[in-house]
Amino acid sequence: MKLSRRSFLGTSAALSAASIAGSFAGGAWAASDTVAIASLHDLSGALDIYGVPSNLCMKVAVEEINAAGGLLGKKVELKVYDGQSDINKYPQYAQKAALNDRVVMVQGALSGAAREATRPVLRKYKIPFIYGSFYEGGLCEKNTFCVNTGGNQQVVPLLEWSFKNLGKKLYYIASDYNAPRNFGIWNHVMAKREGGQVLADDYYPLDVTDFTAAIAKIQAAKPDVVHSCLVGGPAMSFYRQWAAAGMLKKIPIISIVFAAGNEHEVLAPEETDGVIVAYNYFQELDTPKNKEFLAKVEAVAGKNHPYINGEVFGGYSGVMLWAEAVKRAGSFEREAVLAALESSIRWEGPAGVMTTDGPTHNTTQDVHIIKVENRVWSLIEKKEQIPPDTYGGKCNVFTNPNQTDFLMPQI
Amino acid sequence: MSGPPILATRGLVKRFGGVAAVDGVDLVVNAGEIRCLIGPNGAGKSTLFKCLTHQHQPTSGHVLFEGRDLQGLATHRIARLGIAIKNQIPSIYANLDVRENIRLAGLRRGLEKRQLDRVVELTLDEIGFNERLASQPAATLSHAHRQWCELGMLLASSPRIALLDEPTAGMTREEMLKTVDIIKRLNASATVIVVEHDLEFIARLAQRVTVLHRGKVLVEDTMDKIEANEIVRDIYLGRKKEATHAER
Amino acid sequence: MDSFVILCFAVVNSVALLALISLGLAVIFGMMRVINFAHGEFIMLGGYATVIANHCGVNLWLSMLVVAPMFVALIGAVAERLIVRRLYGHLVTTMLATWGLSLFLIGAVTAIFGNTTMGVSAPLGNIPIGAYSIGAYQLFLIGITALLVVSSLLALHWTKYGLIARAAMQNSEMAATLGINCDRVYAVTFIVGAAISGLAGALLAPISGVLPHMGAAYVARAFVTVISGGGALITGFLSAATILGPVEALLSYFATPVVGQASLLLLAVIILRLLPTGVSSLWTGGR
Amino acid sequence: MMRQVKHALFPVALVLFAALGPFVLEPYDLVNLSAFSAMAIAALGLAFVWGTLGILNLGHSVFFGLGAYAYAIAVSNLGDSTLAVLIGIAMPVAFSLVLGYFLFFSRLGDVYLGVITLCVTLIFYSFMTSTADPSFHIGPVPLGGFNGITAVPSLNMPGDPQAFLSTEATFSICLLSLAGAYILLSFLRSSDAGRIMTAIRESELRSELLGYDIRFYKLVGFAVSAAIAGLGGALYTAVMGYVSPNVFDLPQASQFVLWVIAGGLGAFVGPVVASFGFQLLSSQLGANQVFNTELIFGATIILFVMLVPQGLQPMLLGLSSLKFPNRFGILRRKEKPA
Repeated sequence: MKLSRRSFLGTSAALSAASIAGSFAGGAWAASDTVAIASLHDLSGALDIYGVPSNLCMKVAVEEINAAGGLLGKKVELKVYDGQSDINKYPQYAQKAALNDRVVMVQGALSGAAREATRPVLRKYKIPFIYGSFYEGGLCEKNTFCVNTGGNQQVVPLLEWSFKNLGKKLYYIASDYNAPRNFGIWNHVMAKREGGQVLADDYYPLDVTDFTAAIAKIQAAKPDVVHSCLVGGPAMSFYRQWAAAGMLKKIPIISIVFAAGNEHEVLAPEETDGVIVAYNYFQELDTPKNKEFLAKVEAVAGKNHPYINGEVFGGYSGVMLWAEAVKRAGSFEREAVLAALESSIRWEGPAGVMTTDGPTHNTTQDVHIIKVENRVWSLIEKKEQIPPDTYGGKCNVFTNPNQTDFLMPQI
Repeated sequence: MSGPPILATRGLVKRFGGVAAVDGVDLVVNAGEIRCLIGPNGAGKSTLFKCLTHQHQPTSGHVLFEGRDLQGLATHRIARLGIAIKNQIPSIYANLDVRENIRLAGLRRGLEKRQLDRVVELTLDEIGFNERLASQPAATLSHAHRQWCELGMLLASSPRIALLDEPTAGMTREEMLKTVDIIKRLNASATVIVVEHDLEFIARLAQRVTVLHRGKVLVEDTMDKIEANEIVRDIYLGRKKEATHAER
Repeated sequence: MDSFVILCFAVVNSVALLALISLGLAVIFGMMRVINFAHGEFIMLGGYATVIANHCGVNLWLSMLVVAPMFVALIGAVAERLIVRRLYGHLVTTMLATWGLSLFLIGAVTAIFGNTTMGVSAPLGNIPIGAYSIGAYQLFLIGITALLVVSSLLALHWTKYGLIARAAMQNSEMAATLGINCDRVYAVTFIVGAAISGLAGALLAPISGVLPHMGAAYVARAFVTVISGGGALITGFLSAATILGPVEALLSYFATPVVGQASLLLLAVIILRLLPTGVSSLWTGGR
Repeated sequence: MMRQVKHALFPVALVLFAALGPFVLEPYDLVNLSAFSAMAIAALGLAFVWGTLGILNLGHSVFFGLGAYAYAIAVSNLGDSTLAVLIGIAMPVAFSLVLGYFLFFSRLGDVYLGVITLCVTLIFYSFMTSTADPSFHIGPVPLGGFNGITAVPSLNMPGDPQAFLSTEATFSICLLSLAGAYILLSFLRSSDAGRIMTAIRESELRSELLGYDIRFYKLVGFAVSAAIAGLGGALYTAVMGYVSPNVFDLPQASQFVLWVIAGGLGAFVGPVVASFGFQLLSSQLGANQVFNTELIFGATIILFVMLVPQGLQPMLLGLSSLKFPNRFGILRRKEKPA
């Protein structure tokens, strides 16, 4: 094979690829009367419980936009990919969306691992990435915009409330992976700030189903409140075994992930009643905007549509915020859309007012502290317009435009 | 004869649980011999062979090869010293063709490719396999041909000692005679110890015969003397002869 | 004192759970040398059968103890007939085919019921022990697991079917010459194994999340327990569960759960290295 | 002679594809096929150790995963990708020698050996998922727990870490590596050592009685398969730009086994084709939602195993030479119950 050094080298080739990609993108939507965005979700496999409703929310948003005449005179087309709960699929499909479908925006990749695998690919091909799941916070990257809550927006209000109302001694039990460990640091931040005490940080592998010893440990520690960040199907065993041991009525459980996997439906009411969580959105939210939204969901997915929780709501708000930005920019170009998102896009949706935050590339929004009773959530307290954490000024894409690594909260 | 015998055992014992299959065998075999081991079923012949090659670890006692104690050596190490064995149950590479089987046996000798090829063809000739048989998978061979294939493998590996456990079992007389020929060729360069029941076979081959009984050496002598030995007749030959009569 | 009792309970509980999730697999592997990768999905189907029967108004105990095992036995019969029977003697091929079956069952359940199903909660209330309290249902679970194991042992050693099954397992050719229909024995064994897995799933339904993918959490663990148990059918895996369970439970309690889980696997590796045909080779003298 | 020509056909096709692919394929397909090739390389390692040497290694993914992690850590620390790929090969080899010593120097039955390796890969999975804490790092690179290591640099010019190779060049390298692995293993298989390995698969006892140290050959074969898997893992990480603990998990381990069986045990071309086929299928299923992906994929596996039990390559060869009596192949016979 005789490839000259020049053609073999990436620096030049990457440049050309980027320019090609750019011209593709431009060409693709400039000429046709549709513009494509991609939905990258687990529609099968163990994580479809998050992926399917989030994808549905994106669909609802796209239909709403198209029903109102589309964007800049073009219909929005939703390219759907099934990540199959296999992280290897994410970079593949992100690439396909960028190179083959020439989409102008990608949303999804909800799990942390999927997000981390997808982010670099989209950065490389210069396709804006809207991240719709709540997460640990600290992601301040030029090419990514986070529209759901970051760590401080959930943990801070929930723990403020719980230290005040439930007691100062907190026991943290969580699944053993990145986000729960990061949330765990927020616990300590809050304990320090509010004079509370974190009795233990227990991390369990994702496939543990026997929590007998875990429950014994909690009983021995006698906390005022248990903060659970257990995620996934196997971890549902914890709540059942907790209730079976008669603990549900003795020590209250707070959580920022409970219900994201429809735990409150899979589990019986006598196992979940009284669990308290904090989300930007919940389906029972009693506002006119939410009634409208739910009607649209029903129109798309029928009356028995999956429960829309705070996790998957990002599928809707992400597309809507992006659409607002496109309107303001008057263009689908990456630079223009990102610039518009950075210029504080204000959008009033089912969960109240959401405003994109320029420097952090995160979103200021309301957070609701809610409680479940007989599989139905009711509002306890609403915390209005919580801004994303700035991580001491380090979370700033204006001053650190090349920042891609995560920022960690400091205790 | 100067120097130590090529193979000797001293007080060799092999127990399985409480049963001693080999119970203190002292055996001396000189270089160049063809030695026959006989004995009724359960006398410990096959077990003795397996102890010699460490397919079974002896419970106690020693195996000496040219005066060297084999204790602690792995089976393949013993094979490398030049002790080759054909077990009672044929063990060949069933899915490989005969030529490949023989080649694999010769390969260990570290010959040049051309020399090895010559050894393989020579061996095929010695066991009387034509081209068609040589290129057949070993699994498709008849019973006798399988035995010969395995003997061919022993030939090709050029051993110092060949241990043969019932090489003619299940053969017709003609096949047995051919086997005798092959073993004679083997004996040209190797000492042969063979376990057999067939008297004619033994008479044609063996200079000395060792009789094993209940894991011990009962007697060791020439075939004529053994045949005349009353005790041996009682425990083994007599019964065997009756049996052969009865079969006819 | 009460903490000691609780710790003992946790240990016994982990042994019982390990035994419960492995028994069905042990029967199938021990008798037929078939590694059933769809074992986890049989458990899942047992859970689903219980939950759905219960929602249709069937009494919970009836759904758990009768409906679920029967339903999964039916699925097992179909799977045996269509897949496993055609692949006997081919260990790896069977393993792959049952892996395919496991994905297929997950897909089918998701397609039919979606990924969210309302569960049933644990009956029987709880029992206080000093500063602690434990679920009475978990005690019931330990009891019924012991009952299951004992009755399997008895069935295997004291009934005519057990004798036939053991004969077929020891030497199928010889059993065939004795007039035993080995195909039929294998079929019955597979169905019984499936029914036990289904029962395990049913019993677990009130204390675990009944979801299409719930099987994945059990299969590797059951697999490791059964293989490190070795050749002896019931006693083998039982002893493996008795060794592995406490190690995991205690290390999870005193160290971290990750250490506990890793130690379970590491211990299985060491057991197999020292006793290449499993724990039961200690008293059966190898296979 | 004909045989040699036939053997050369496949690598020649791969080399041609490596040369022409960049001119005819879309960039997306190039990236995708690069990743598929990396996986296929790893599958070849298993095809060799299982098909030639008879070692049923259910945890082959451990070597793939070690190669993937070794590359990710090395390239992020050193910058130069050539050295990192070599480290990605060396790490699994070193581990395979330790593990192999542990396994082959005791008399383990094949299922039990398979289960031990499977346990080992699951231990790695458990360990790697629990490294989310930033205190787990090698040099400046955090192991990253469940999320893995991201933004791993792709291949660059030897000695010039800033000169990243283009998608086209990476594609060519991956396919050439696949051809290289194929040629290397084919040569090894037909060499004297390879014949002895085949002999060991056929009969361990006979080989031992002929004076071959079966433990040594198994160890060597195991290490070779680990090296090939490591190369696959390193290239995969280089192409995808990230590595996560999933490289060690049960589905990954099962996939390698599936590809080798589907391609034909004892064959090399078959497993490569099967690996491309199944990866393409799974990728297509995700891109076009026809029905539940798992249902279709599961049904495909069942049908494949039932209808083509002896594997793709032996079946096609059998069809072409119309040897119907022998259709169920010699290789099927090898697989015996535990």
